[in-house]
Amino acid sequence: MDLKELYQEIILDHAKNPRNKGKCEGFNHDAKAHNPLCGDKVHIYLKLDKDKNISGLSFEGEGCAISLASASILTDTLKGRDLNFSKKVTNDFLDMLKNKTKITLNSLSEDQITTISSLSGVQEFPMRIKCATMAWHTLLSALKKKV
Amino acid sequence: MDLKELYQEIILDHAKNPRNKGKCEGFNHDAKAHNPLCGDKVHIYLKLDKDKNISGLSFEGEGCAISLASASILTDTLKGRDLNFSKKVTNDFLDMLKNKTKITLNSLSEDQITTISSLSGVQEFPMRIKCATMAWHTLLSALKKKV
Amino acid sequence: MIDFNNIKNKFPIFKQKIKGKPLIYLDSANSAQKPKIVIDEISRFYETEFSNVGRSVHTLAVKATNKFEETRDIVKSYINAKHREEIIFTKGATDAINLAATAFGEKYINEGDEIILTELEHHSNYVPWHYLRNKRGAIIKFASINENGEIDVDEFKKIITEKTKIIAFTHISNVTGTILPVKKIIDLAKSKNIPVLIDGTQSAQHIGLDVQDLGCDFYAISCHKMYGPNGLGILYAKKKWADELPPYQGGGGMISEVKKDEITYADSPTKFEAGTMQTAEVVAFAKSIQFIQDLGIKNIEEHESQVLEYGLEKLRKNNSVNIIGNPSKRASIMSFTIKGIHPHDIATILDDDGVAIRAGHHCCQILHDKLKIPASARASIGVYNNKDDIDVLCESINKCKKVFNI
Amino acid sequence: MIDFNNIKNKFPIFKQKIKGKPLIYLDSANSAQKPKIVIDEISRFYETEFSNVGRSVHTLAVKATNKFEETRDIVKSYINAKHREEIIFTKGATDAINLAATAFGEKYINEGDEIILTELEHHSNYVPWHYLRNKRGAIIKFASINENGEIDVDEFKKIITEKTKIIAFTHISNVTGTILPVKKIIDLAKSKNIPVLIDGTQSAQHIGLDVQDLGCDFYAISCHKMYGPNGLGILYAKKKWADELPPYQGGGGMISEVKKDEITYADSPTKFEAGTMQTAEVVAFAKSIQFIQDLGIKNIEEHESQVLEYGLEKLRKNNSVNIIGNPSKRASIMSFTIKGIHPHDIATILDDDGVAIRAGHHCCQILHDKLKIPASARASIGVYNNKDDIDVLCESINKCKKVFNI
Ligand SMILES: Cc1ncc(COP(=O)(O)O)c(C=O)c1O
Ligand SMILES: Cc1ncc(COP(=O)(O)O)c(C=O)c1O
Repeated sequence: MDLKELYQEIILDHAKNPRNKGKCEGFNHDAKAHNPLCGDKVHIYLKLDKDKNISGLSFEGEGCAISLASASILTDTLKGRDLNFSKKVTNDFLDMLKNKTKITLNSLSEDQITTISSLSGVQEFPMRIKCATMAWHTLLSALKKKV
Repeated sequence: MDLKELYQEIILDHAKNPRNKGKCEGFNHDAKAHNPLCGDKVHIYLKLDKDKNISGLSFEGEGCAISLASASILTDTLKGRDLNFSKKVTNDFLDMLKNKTKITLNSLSEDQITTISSLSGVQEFPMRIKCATMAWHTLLSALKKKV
Repeated sequence: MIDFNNIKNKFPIFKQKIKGKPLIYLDSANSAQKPKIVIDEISRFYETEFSNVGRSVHTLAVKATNKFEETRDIVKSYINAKHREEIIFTKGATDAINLAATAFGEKYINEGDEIILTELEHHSNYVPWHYLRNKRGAIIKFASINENGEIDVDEFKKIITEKTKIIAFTHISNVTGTILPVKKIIDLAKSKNIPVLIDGTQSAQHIGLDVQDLGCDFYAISCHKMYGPNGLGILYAKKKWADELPPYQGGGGMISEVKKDEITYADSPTKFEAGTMQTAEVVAFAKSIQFIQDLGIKNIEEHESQVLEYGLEKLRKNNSVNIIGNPSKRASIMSFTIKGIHPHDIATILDDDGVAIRAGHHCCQILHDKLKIPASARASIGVYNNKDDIDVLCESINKCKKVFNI
Repeated sequence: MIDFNNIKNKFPIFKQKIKGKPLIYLDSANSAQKPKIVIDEISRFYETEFSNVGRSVHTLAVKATNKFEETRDIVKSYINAKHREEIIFTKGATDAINLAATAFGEKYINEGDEIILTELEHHSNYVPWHYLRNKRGAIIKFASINENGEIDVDEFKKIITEKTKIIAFTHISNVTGTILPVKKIIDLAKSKNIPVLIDGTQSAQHIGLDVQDLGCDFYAISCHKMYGPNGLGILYAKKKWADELPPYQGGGGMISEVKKDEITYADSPTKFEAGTMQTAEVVAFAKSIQFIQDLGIKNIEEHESQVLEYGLEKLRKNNSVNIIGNPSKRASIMSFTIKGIHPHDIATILDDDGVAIRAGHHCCQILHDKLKIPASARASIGVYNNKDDIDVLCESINKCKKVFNI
């Protein structure tokens, strides 16, 4: 397994210039998580509209490139999408890392699929899987947790 | 090492018919000990006269053949002897089991030396040394402990 | 059918001669011998995969952590626990019971609360509760044995009250071999909402285990008696308790966040596994379970019962021998006394024939007090024992009588 | 002169290739690799001498017990303790500190009493004291580090009061490698009659020890960091404390007499060693000490210092690398950060070159908070490391920068 698969350009780009950092305006759900072993932290903020649309989605956090990129990609991919679809993508993402499946959702653009899939390199680095999945698990918690 | 050296006739005789069992009349010193691993117990009673003579010496206790025989032989050997001599015999006895030395005190009869030395077989059974020495250690404690 | 006659070959220790004679090891209730696959796994692990677990991200750490956590899954399946978080690795059964008693006691035992034990308990399942009696003003009650060394479920009925906070008892007695009516006692306790801790130290290696079927709240296991490495035990704690109980030892790995004024803790099992663990031992323990599974625990049970029955029958025929307890359900253990010969002397004389048994009160002083004997001799049967071993034992017992002219 | 270049041959793990490359193990502060003589001793013991210790009287039990107690004597000599009863075997340093803190706290810590720690402490030397804060209303004070990561004895002077009941601190920091002015701190504490516990987890394998000369009251050691088996630690407790402290865990072996209403305990060390011990580990640990003594602890100290100095110098030359702490006295540990690359990523990239380091807060969150960094990368040096290893480390650090386009 090559390091280059893990630290792809897309990932480094998201890690260095994370999208959607900060608290999104008018957020009404949030959740945070933290990995005591490495000190990674993430806090997800989201605005769920009445029509079950995630109109706002952002994060705060610190951590390794994988965890930052993962949070950034998550917000970038799901902002503006509806609740059920977002849950489906999240589960598919977690599945990708757990069972090495591929992400193939029709309603994601090819670009978006490439971006999310860039994190599949983590499959081969078992100690890093938590870094990649933390933001996504936290999103699921946030969806259950109204402010 | 032969079992017969350990369980010599003299020892079995003392174990089955222990001498000086019970509380000796007018005892003014005593001490007890117990081995939590095997449950052996011994309680030494002694009467120390003003002239430093051990005029009374007896024991109560329960335990294996070695520990009973040892207590019985102790009382039989030292009853009526003076304090310093008794301490010397005790130390020689403990030395015999620890350093495999021989008991050769002039003022013990040949018979007495044979009797005490019958316990030297225990040297070869390290887990049983405590059984043989407990009464003697307890005697030393008793000498320090007035009733 | 498994051939139990060749099993000694799997245990290197039996290549030893003791005083020139074959080793007849009848002290497995104390600690079992280890099969070659377990010993070799310890070496293999240290030689090729060793690293501390759960902390670093390098290759060895990943291998070690995976192997370590794999054993947790194997244990979970083996005892049929529902969640892997219910499996806590400890230093031994003693450590497991101390953990459970201390953590449970801290949260749930207050002055005047009652703890029920039995007269059969090993000191490991009494002293930790005694601490709660001293520190928290709890009361300890002992369910009594009958003349056969059994404990009827009615004994528990008699002493359970509104104040009973926990019942802790041994699955199999390490002196009489009595198999307790575990399920009935648990059902009774459940009907009154009282949690149950089972000391499974003498059972896990002899009979099949299913903690969900039993329904117990805690189950303590001693790995070194399951043909596994020493220095390792397991506490099964039902998820509810694993979640609710406060941590026990404090240290690295068991925390969530540490500040100068406050500390929060990780979830189970991490919460209960402070400090560097016995990595090699845990990894090798997977092989102990494999060893047991390859033989089949049912086959082991049957084999050991046959050897036990054979032994009991032979001993009963010996008039000088008094067998301790006569329970209708018994596993693997025969304790006895011989009139006129102290157990300590028996053990020494047997050892001269290569027969290893234990003499003493076997950490059950309360039971020995009740039986009015200071000590007993115990022959305990493991998977490697057979009827020939029993024959040597019985011959050697006759020799004791000769040495003592009885 | 000892040839440290051939030492890797004594450790089977170095036959491993990691991702096709030689293993460069720089994670010894986490857990050290084991020399062949230690691994082989575990097997040898299980194969030829194994039995539970201190309980039975048969031949194997005698052999095992003697070997076990021999190791106690060897440890006693090695650290120059005065009495063998001062050497208590535990599951690890964490267990050792928990034992000391719990037993000491129970008897001597009351509401409002003060415990002094330092900002350098590992969670294992903080959480057990935090328990006393919670349970007994004690107060914890932290001696502060200066900008070099050192702690001056004056820091202790500032915070000692009439209420100070114990001072507990690490001999060598597991993050900065700082060697604390142990003797000065102990002298200060002694002048005020305050007992001292030293967390010697990072020191025993690097520098010579003499507990009588130090004059400490407690000293905790982690055997697995001394090239010994995992699951084993040692608490040195000065005789006065070994005698006075109440027992910690309750169970078999540690009692004197057990009745239904009362229990009395054995003397130290038995009092503190409840349940079946890690027999094989203790026996094999004698070989770890032999391994260290054959090399000579002075030679080890010198060799490791040279490798450390070489490493520090090389890292200092690398502008992107920030070394944590700059203590004038340092042993075996270099923690660092690289601007723009998280330690976790560093560890993963280094691993690709076979270089095993640790990333995280190393169980020192308080220190990392103080330094305002969430984590660091740590390379720690063992007896088997050499300057070539440092060269590979430094090349690999440069590769990190390449991967991250820095
Ligand atoms: C019934 C019983 N409980 C508890 C224990 C303690 O187990 P361990 O020594 O593994 O801590 C033992 C074994 O000595 C035992 O037989
Ligand atoms: C300074 C320090 N103290 C305590 C510990 C805990 O030691 P152990 O994991 O052996 O319990 C460690 C190691 O992790 C350490 O580095």
